[in-house]
Amino acid sequence: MLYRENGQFKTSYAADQQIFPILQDRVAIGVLLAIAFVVVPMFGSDYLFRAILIPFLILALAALGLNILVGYCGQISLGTGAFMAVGAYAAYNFLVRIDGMPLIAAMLLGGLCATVIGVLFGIPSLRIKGLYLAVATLAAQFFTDWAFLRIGWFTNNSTSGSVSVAGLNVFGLPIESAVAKYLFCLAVVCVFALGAKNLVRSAIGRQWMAIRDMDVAAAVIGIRPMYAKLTAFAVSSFIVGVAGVLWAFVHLGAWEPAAFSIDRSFQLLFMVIIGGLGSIMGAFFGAAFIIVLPILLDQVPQWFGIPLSTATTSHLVHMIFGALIVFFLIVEPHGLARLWSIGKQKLRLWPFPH
Amino acid sequence: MNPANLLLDVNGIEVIYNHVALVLKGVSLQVPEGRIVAILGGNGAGKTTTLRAISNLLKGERGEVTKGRIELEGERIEALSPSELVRRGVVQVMEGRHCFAHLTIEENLLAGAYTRKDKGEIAANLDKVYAYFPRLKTRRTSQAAYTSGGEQQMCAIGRALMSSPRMVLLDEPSMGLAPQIVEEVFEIVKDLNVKEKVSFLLAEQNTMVALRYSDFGYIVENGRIVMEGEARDLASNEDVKEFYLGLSGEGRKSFRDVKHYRRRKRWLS
Amino acid sequence: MMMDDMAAAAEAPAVGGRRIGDVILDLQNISLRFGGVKALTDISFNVREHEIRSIIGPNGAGKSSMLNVINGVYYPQEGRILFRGEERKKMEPHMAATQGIARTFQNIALFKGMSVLDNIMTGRNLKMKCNLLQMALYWGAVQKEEIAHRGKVEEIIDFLEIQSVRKTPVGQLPYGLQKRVELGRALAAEPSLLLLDEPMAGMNVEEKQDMCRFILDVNDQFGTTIVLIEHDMGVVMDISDRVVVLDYGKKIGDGAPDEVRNNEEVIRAYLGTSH
Amino acid sequence: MGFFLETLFGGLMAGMLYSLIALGFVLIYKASGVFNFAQGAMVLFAALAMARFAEWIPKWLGFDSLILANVLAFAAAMALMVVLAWVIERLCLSRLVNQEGITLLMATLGISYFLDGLGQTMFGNDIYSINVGMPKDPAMILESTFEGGLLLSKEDLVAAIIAAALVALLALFFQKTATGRALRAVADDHQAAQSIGIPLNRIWVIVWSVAGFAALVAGIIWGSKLGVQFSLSLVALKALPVVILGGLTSVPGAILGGLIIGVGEKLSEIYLGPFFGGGIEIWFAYVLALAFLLVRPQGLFGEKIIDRV
Amino acid sequence: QQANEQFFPLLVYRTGAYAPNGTPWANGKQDYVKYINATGGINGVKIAWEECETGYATDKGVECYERLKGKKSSLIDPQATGITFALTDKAPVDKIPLITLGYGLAASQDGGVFKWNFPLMGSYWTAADALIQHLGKKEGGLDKLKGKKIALVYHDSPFGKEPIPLLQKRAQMHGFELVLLPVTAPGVEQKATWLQVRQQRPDYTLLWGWGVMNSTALKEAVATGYPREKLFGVWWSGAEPDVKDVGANAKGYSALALNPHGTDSALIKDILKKVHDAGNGAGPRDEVGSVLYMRGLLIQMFATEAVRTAQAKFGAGKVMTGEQVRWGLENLNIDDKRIGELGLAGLIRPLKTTCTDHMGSTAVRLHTWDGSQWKMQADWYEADKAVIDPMVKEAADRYATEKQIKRRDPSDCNA
Ligand SMILES: Nc1ncnc2c1ncn2[C@@H]1O[C@H](COP(=O)(O)OP(=O)(O)OP(=O)(O)O)[C@@H](O)[C@H]1O
Ligand SMILES: Nc1ncnc2c1ncn2[C@@H]1O[C@H](COP(=O)(O)OP(=O)(O)OP(=O)(O)O)[C@@H](O)[C@H]1O
Ligand SMILES: [Mg+2]
Ligand SMILES: [Mg+2]
Repeated sequence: MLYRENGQFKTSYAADQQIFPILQDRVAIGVLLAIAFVVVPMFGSDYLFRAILIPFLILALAALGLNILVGYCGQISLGTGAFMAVGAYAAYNFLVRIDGMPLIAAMLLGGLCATVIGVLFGIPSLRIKGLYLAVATLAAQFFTDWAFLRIGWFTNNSTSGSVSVAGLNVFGLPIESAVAKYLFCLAVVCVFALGAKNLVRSAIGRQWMAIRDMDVAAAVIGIRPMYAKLTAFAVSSFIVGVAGVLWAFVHLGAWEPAAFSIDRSFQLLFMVIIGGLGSIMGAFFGAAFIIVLPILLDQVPQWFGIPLSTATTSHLVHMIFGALIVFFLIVEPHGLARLWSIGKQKLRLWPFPH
Repeated sequence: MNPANLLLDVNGIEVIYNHVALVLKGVSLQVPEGRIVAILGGNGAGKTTTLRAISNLLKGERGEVTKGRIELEGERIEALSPSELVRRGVVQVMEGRHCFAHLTIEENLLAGAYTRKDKGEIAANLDKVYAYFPRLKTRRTSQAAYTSGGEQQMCAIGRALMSSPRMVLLDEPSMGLAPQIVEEVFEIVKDLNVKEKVSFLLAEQNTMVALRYSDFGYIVENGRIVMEGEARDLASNEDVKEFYLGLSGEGRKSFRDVKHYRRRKRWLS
Repeated sequence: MMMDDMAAAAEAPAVGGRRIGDVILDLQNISLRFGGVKALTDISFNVREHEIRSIIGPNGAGKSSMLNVINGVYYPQEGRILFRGEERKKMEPHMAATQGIARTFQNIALFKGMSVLDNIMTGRNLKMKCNLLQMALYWGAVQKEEIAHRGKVEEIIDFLEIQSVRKTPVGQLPYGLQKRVELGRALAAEPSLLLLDEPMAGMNVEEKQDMCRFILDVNDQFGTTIVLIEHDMGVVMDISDRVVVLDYGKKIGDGAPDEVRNNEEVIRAYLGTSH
Repeated sequence: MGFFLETLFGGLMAGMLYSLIALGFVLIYKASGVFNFAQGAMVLFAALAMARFAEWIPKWLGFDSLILANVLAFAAAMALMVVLAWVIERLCLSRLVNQEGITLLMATLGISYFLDGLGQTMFGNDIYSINVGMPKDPAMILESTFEGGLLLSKEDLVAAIIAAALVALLALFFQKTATGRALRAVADDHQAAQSIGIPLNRIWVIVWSVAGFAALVAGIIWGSKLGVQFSLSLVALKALPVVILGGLTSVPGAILGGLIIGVGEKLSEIYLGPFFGGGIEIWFAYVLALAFLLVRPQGLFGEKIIDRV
Repeated sequence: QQANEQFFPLLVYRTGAYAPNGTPWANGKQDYVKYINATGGINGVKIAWEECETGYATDKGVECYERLKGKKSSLIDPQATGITFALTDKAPVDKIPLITLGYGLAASQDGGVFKWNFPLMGSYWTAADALIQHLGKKEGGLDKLKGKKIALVYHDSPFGKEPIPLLQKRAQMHGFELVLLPVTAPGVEQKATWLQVRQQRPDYTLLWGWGVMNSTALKEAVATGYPREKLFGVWWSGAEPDVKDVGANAKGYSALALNPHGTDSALIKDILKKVHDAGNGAGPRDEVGSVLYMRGLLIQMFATEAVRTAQAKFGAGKVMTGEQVRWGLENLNIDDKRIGELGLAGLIRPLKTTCTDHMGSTAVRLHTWDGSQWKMQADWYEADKAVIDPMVKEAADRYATEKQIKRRDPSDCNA
């Protein structure tokens, strides 16, 4: 089947404003969803779910949230881990302190708490810009790290400061098996990805991007910088907070503040950049690149039966991974999502070179 | 043209941006030593791209020359770095000014002299530029970002002159300049051309002035050269008159009265 | 100079069949300094409804700064600004937009990462009313709103003849088209006062003619008041109703094009001899 | 009072050490607009090279002199850093001319991963020591003025002096000279800098080499303090609030920022920490930096952020 | 890995910030497995193994666990507190026991709640208890601690915070003042902490660190002139990497020695002969016998002993499942005779686990750095059951309610 737009005339603006205006794309995404929801659960192994797909989905969700802030609104954040942690610990408290709290409600409330903290630490963005803003978000990062370790109330006075949850269920269905966890994450991610996509393609999304590209000009055409920036912080930290809940509840089960350390913040930022700033799809590409690639690289020597020591393998993985980051940036500085769309553009022209 | 004193020879170049957008579709042009050559054409014709291809600044725009040759005095220069080209005397004034925002006007100018090592020469050049653009002298200590658009344009031109070039690629030098400064800029061009034998290749929208001051002109449309000739001949060509000079049979038409429907350009059939 | 001004105001010419209305914007004794640099010194002039008011002057005269003062990017140290008769206190730039003032910029200030369509859509931002949650769901009202505004924007796109590049990221467009998109973005706000800072720089005659046509049409059809900065004297003289001339931050002339063209001081400071 | 002075002193010394690392960031940022995420990895790499060369060279050449070993190791490590700078420019930066800062930041992350792997492969991942004869014992001063005297870490003092000297040297080298101007031009606009003949590749090799030199000095000082091990690359994180507070483009800013953060951290931990349950110095540093930034968004000495239409 | 091989996953960290500590540990584990295989396996069952690099990161550890789980892992040593937390939930589901020798959750000693966790030989509570007892002994009786000031310089993480409740309890009991000084991970900057030590002048300081934090603490102690003789570390702060780089300056510093070290034992001699001389050593030869190497060795020794015990019940010469190994771990009985057979005569204390006690032994000694090597002290300490047991019980009960798990029925013990 040739990948062509020709002949697909859009007769209404509604048709043109669809998320996937091209028929082939719609088919492809449908097939992808069918595979993700039906085929993968049938054939996937425990390892695939627990070690690869679940973390991938959750971190992709977090990256998606971060992408709204960094990619769409242009506000650099190194506090993603903090907002995840706020989501996770808040949801934990709702769950243990309120009897019969449903998981989904706890999750959304966790997200809301993250929103509040996100907006709070977003306020300096009205004055501080660019890399300098990183300080505000780093303050959030280290402050929450510290608070969750030191303030016993947050951890329900657990002696070590590590907490855990058990017996998760949604509408009475237990979220225990790998498949159930995977499907739950997948569903949440799909819903949020759709919501995020909707936001970025409507007025607020354009406001964010306008602020990102040129804030003075945006103000001149009537966009309130404060509103745009703070909504970006709010929406972003909400999604990130929900991702934090999933990470803690569904993926780890038991966690300590270190699960949301600065390393996590950096990791997510890198996902967003390598995946493609300002692209919902980019969050998924980025998460795949940063999470899945090292795992695969790690196993390559084994597949080929190359006898390498653990340390050597690990060093090589580091080097190859680093080199690949640079390589992909050279090929396409705007990230994998852009690479993808250029690929599609070429496909559209194919077999003619231009 | 006499190939013996050919300074720059661009031969059938194609340029592709981002691996997908073919923008120049075989552009050839020549600049003989000591001449002023103009590239004219509408928005998006490919003038800037041509200049970038010559000065090797395409890479940063993710563009590349995929076909054709570019020669400076018979030597291929596609592989040379932009700075090497400046060292050989080819300097470009970029479209849209591109002053160093955080540097003062004077620092901008001095940065332009990076390739010159002779202190005396640099000082002399600086004086020359200030003499050309007295406005810059009054603003010499302001950061470039806080000067007016026209001042920045002067700064960009002055900065290029600081490297004592043999050949200048001027991209829309008149943009944003007040009319009498435009005249002055072209007087400067003429002056340098005559006195110091500097060659110019200029991309310009202000066709009237450009043709008045240049020796030879190329007209680019859609990534192709559609017409070329001595400046005088071009200026008297009917099409050029209508589309680039805004003159019709009975002289200049008022901007208030332009028709809503216009004749199609002959070469766009 | 005050005399000039009053004379010009008294005449209130009705050019080309359009009715020039009352004073919509009145600037009184504006002075603006940046540290030691005096960008504007005691400048007064007014703009009437429906007219095309040009500001000319040599480089660095303070023209762009004047526009920045009008729409609140700069706040003058001295002087009064009256918009529709009301004196304006210190204001944020986005408030000017809510009052119906739109503008284009000398150094193109488009949103580089966005497509042409999205750029122009941002211009309609103030007219969109849906809330965040509705947008996240993208149902009913939001979709209707988007489509309605899209319709308006497409009209502008048609008007400016940029249909073919609708989905292109503006960063990749050639300079001239970017200028056009910027005009489109300003128009999308359906402003009552439109400030244009050198909209025709970097265009050839043909394109300038197009641009003039756009400006005149906007002025005609929507009755938009326009303040125009331009260095092409042909354009200025042909299409403006009144012209202010600035030099080194001071006003040196004000009046109908012909008047200004023959003003000795203006000729000396700006036009040179040839015009 | 005596204890307060000691704390103050400790803070100043710690701050000086942060400055040393911050310096590397500032140099590269100033000269190319790149926030070099790999600075920490470079510190580790340089320190590893130094430690291992000091161990290997005497073995290879068969001599037994600590001083000579250190001198040769320093030379070899520096040479390695220059080669590294060259390779980075060739394979990475030169292909990313005119790209946005964030892309370049990401590229430096790639470099950082690569260096981590390479360093550990080449030099091993155990703890190594650098012995450049730093005095370890504390000194007591002003014993007559204060009861118990004032404790002064000689090691810190030496480190602080070296750091200060290095900073002064670099400030001198980069300020006002033609190269300095060219660097700032490059940071503003890669393409325009190229268009007027500034050779990006040379500039970048120079800057990365100098940053490599700063990394080497920082690596030696921190390495002789902490032992050369992977954790050295983590000290880069400590320099983050310092660079931002001082202003990303300012060499003196790195120093002042370091001192403020160092002192602020120590004083807060000691005098405020007990009320919060301790461990506050890490976030306090950021809150401190944030407070300064709210007043000066471009950092103490950073170049004013230009937003003009 | 063949059908008739017992599979041991080896989670290790040989790179990154904790590599200097992780490497000898990992080598010890590996060497012991190789040694067992070289001596004919466990009743003829060879051990298959695979290493997986965690870099001390929890998510990487979980990934490793999931990856190796599929290969029929029968027991796992997560080698990091964070990973242990994450795996504690997964182990019961996957039926894979966790050995957390000397680390992990203190409460997991209670086998009634933590059916799958085995903090053999000691937890942070027993460690802290032993240290306090040692200090009491130095002072000439625990009651002499009254009015003394003891500081805890700890890694600000669950690992570092675990001993606090016990120390608080002891402080209450004996009337000493406890000063808590957290150090932010990774612990490369401790100036403020040690200035506080200098200000407060505690009589003793306990060090609860890991990795670079330990050597930095020692260096700062030197720089602030705090006597090393008054500084006592947990067993994660008392290995060669912690003092190596401080050298003679650390002389006098003591730390708990969870395990013996040195190359004198029969076991080590045998390993050197059968593994290293055969060219199979995992690491350099001179690392054999170092503190953390020995700890890895012991962990693997208990693992094989558990399999052996299980085989005694479920069939010698068979591959044991996770559940069977769990039973073995719960019924370990390493008496002096067995210790002799294992080649460690006189070097470790007997260890006997039960259904309710998953620790088996809390005996521990201290060793002191003499400037060039660790010197073992003579006295053994055992945690005071009267202090520890109620705490364990309470914590375990709390965990059980939180997790909605019921205490194991005594009948479950015999299964
Ligand atoms: N960086 C880029 N990426 C993709 N396409 C580009 C890029 N730069 C220019 N183009 C495309 O190349 C074509 C030629 O552009 P160019 O800038 O050379 O025109 P120009 O003749 O200089 O126009 P103008 O007079 O408006 O400056 C245009 O269609 C433009 O869209
Ligand atoms: N933000 C600012 N800070 C300092 N000086 C400024 C600032 N903005 C403008 N100026 C100065 O004020 C003067 C007027 O600038 P303005 O941009 O208004 O000129 P202009 O008339 O638009 O000129 P041009 O035709 O060249 O665009 C100039 O000398 C400029 O350098
Ligand atoms: Mg152009
Ligand atoms: Mg202007």
